[in-house]
Amino acid sequence: MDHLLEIRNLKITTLRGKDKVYLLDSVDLSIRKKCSFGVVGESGCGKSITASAILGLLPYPLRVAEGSIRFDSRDGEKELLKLSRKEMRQVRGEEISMIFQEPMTSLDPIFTVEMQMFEALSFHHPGMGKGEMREIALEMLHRVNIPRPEQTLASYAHQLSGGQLQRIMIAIALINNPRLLLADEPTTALDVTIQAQILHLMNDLKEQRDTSIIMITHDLGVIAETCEEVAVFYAGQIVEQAQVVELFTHTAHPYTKGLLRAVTSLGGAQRKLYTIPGIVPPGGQWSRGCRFAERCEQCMEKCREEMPALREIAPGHFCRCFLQDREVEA
Amino acid sequence: MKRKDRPVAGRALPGNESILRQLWRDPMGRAGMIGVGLVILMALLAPWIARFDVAKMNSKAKLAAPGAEFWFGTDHFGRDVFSRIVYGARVSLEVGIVAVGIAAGFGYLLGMIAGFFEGRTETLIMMVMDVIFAFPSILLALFIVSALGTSILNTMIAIGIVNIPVFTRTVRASVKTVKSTDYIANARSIGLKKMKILFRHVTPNVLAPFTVQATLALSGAILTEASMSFLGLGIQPPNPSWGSMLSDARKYMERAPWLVLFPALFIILTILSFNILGDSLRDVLDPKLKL
Amino acid sequence: MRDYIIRRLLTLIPILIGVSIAIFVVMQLIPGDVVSGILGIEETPELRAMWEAKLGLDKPLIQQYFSWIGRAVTGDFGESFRTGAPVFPEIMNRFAISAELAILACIIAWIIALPLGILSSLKRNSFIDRIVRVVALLGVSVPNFASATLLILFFSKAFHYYTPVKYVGLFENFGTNMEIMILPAFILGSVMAGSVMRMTRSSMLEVLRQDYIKAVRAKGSPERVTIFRHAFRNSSIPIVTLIGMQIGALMGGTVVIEQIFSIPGLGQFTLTGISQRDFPVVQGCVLFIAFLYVMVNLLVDILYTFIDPRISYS
Amino acid sequence: MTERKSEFLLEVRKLQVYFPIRKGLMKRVVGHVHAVEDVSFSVRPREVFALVGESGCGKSTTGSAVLRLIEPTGGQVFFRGDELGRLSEEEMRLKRRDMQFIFQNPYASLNPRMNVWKLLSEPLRIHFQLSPGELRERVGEMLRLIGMTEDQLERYPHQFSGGQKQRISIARALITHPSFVVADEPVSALDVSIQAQILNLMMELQQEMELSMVFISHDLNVVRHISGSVGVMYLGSLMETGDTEEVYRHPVHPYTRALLSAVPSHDPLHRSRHIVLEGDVPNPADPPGGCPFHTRCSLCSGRCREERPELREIAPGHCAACHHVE
Repeated sequence: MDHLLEIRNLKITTLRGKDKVYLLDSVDLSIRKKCSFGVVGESGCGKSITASAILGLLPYPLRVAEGSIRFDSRDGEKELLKLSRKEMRQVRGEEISMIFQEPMTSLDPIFTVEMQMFEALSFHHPGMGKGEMREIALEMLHRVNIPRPEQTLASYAHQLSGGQLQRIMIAIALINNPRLLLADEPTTALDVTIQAQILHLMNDLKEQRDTSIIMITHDLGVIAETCEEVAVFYAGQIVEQAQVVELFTHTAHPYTKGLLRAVTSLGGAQRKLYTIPGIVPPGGQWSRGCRFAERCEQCMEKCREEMPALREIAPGHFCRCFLQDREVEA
Repeated sequence: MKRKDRPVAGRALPGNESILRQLWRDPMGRAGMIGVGLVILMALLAPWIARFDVAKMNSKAKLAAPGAEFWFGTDHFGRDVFSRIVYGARVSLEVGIVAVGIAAGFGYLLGMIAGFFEGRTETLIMMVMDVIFAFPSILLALFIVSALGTSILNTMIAIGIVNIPVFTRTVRASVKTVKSTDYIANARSIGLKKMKILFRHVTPNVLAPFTVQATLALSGAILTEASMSFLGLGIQPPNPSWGSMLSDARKYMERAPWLVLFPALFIILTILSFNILGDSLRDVLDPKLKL
Repeated sequence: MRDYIIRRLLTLIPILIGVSIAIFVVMQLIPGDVVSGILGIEETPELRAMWEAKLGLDKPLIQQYFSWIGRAVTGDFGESFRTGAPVFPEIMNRFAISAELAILACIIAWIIALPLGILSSLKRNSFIDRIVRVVALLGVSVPNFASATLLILFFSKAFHYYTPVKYVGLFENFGTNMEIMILPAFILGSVMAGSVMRMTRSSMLEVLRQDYIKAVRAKGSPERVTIFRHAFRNSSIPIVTLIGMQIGALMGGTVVIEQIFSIPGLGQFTLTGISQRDFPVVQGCVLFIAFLYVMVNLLVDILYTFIDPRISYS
Repeated sequence: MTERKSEFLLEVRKLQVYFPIRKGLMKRVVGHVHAVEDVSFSVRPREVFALVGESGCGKSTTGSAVLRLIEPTGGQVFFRGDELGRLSEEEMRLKRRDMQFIFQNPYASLNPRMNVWKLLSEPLRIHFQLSPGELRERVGEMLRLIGMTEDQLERYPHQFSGGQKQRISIARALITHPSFVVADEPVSALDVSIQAQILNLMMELQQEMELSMVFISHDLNVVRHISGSVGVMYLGSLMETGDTEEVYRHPVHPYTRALLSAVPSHDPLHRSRHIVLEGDVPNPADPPGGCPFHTRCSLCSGRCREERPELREIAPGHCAACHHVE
């Protein structure tokens, strides 16, 4: 396998009343080894459920309706969607780990940090002794810059701050040296100065290890700071994908342009902020044409009728927009 | 986009869409409404439905089996069981409604006061509630009835008193929740007077859990009345009560099992209907509490 | 922790005083007169005065209250007007019987309710879930005296089986005692099981939505560990609260079942006291039951601290 | 009371808000959370003053205390020369016509059982005696200002999106034509693309209605865009105040510098060089002695641990509370 992870034609549905509603529609993603890959989009665009689907952790009533997720594990290639429960458990936490948006609620409140770190080890190394586990746990806490590891091990979640908890979550996620880390908005709930600490830490750890990262966020700034490659999600689809520098310098899709203009106009010279008009259409209420058509300033007749395909407009740069097709053809 | 007119988020709240219609849409809610509706109809139309005088004894037809004349058979005095069941529904509902009325009225008032004014008043009210709460409800009701004397009114009062604390607690808890919401702070920030905040903003938002509580308390009150009558300390003969009918029937169980079956069936179905209705009502009014 | 227990015990005092005053006041309202009840047609003014003095009824109410409460705190609840026997030892005997019934009922309720509640939360909206919900609804809706009467009818019609009428103690004959107790315990247990099942289901559903459950699964946790070690323990606080209230209600609240099955428990004792206007018995029983109820609540609050480290009453 | 003439509409002097911590057998007060500690600032007519800081720094409490939605423990607030702390509850209630509050979370701050008409007409009914016609007119005018139509009057809050709800709650605050508003994180509960729409609306309305505003936010970009002057808060205290552009271009306080450098840049070619602060914010129930920031400050010296720095003017209109700033 060339890639660490290959998602093909992934579709996720939910139930609204008795109707099946698509939340994610034919997503393809390929993650290279030792890469940090950003996924950016607004709430409800399908970025977080993609991560949950990779680990088989979609909450009820969400389901994978179609597609494949292939993963290059240590013992050969695996189709994650076809694994048995037991096989999936062996992948979780051992080869693919995840950290979450709310560190305050991601640790079980009634157990100590020590117990929860030991758990992560013992699920995958049943024979490991207490002494060895403790040594590894302390080492990991040290790596994530927890000031007093010994004391922290004996603490409960409510005794620690958000920043510390997110460090601990990272320590737990990396404790088995996974090949892939899914980071679902890991800094959204944190203050800026703490966000800076965590992003700094993640960049450091990435340098030291072979772990690939999928960074899911709504913040283009976080992408710019941490990622090499990025995919922009809108209404359950990828609308643009490229190397980070390429995306920021040769932005192609009107939605991505809008997002960038909205953030860069903040604090800029002009008084009036740039806004993308309208709101994100919720899942299942998509028109058959381009899903961004309603809000697009350059919307054409064709855009309302027909769905544009995701095409390569420059080497490694993909975009789902008819305007780009025209430029390529011309 | 045919869904465009649907609400963006959350369920419709009362005030803009009929609660009854929402209940009807839910199969469970529909079952509860039908059940409760039938019991109410039976109680209201008792004089027309009942075929015999409930107290009229008939020495020729003691312990008659169910048949064309006596649909549900007769008891050991020869009284028509069907007629007694029909009038029993009336007694059950009367006791239930008045008792819950007493409990809800006092509970609402006390809960509002305790929740809104806090401090010593609250401590005192809640202490009294704790005292009432410290007795098992059936025992307390029996105790009160034995002090006041057995009669329908005293049964109602006893069951009412027993149920006050539940309402006080529910109302107080929701007043406190509502009070800490941003929209109450908002009402204060636009300069609304305290009393107006209480009536205009707090009351409507407390009503939902209150209504749910009332429905569930109604089934509880009917149950308590039946239990008390079963023990002989509730509704006194010759008034028909499902509880005392069941209790009397035990002596003739072997010969006349219908005497046990029909009252038991009606008690169970009535309480079941109210519980189902209460559950569905909670789902509609207060989706957060959904089981 | 110790401070907390002391504080809670102190707050029990006003509640128990309130309870005792409430009992005393209600007792005064009871119509009918014990003395004429005892003497019947042989009543003469002299005899009456003698009995009133003997029972302490000639003193002012306040004094009657204080002499009663003063002795009650030392465990002396006076003597029964009817039998003349001291009330307190009899309460303890009866309590032992009621407690056995309550414990059996709890065990039956938990064996039914907890596994089914957990199962139904995990298989949400499945066929099993629907069945469990209907069963739970029936459990909370069928009055215990109705199910008791129906079951007795069923056993007699189908098997010609009747439960023993005369009560036999646990240590006299274990087999017969169990034969007497198991049906009433099952009936009490099934009513409790209904609400425990509902609570378990809703509480589990709430916890299963939490981030930390997803995080535990993301670590590769086996389902067994996720469900029992993490989800169930976290959802147990409301369940423990409910169970505590149920146990409190079982103390004396079993009166109907005790009556039907002729079990000489605390509830039956109270009921007989009420119908015979036996003041000391009723006062004693009701005060004792209220005391038990408050103690159970205290135990539940203390139990919280062992379940959840966030709750510390320091 | 003699009317004091002042160039400021609002003056806050040494505002303090402490929350008692109760513990033990008799619920004794064993300490206080120092939520707001000696905060002073002033707002000119038609000026937007921003309070910025991280969560728990006391910026929202300050906003609520200014309007006496939380009673301050100490200090004074002057509005048009009147000391608000001396007003009776009733006088304060009437004052609210002129000073309003916009809440952070439009999902929670609108009564779910009131429709738009009731929500918008309620403030008018409280403070004015208007005929039904006038009432309709004022509500209609406000609806147009926030870009909504009259056919939406009968709808309830849950039938609107987050952005629309925030428009309604802004309208509710501004319908009495106040001259002063506290806006507490008015856009942080909203999606990024909606935030800009609401900010534009607020800026338009601020200009049109000649509003003075205290704008509370944790988002440094938003604050830079909307405010004319700014106060940076940390652990209940103001660290630095001044003209917004001046503070952003030349931050002098070490905390302000760290805070500004922590904002991710939107240019992958120029990833920002963060000043990464060590550790966490201290517990406000047990604040460190001396300078509140000394536990995390790289410049910390002996004096910082001993003596609490006052907010001093270091350039015209630019103040900082730091011993190391000249």
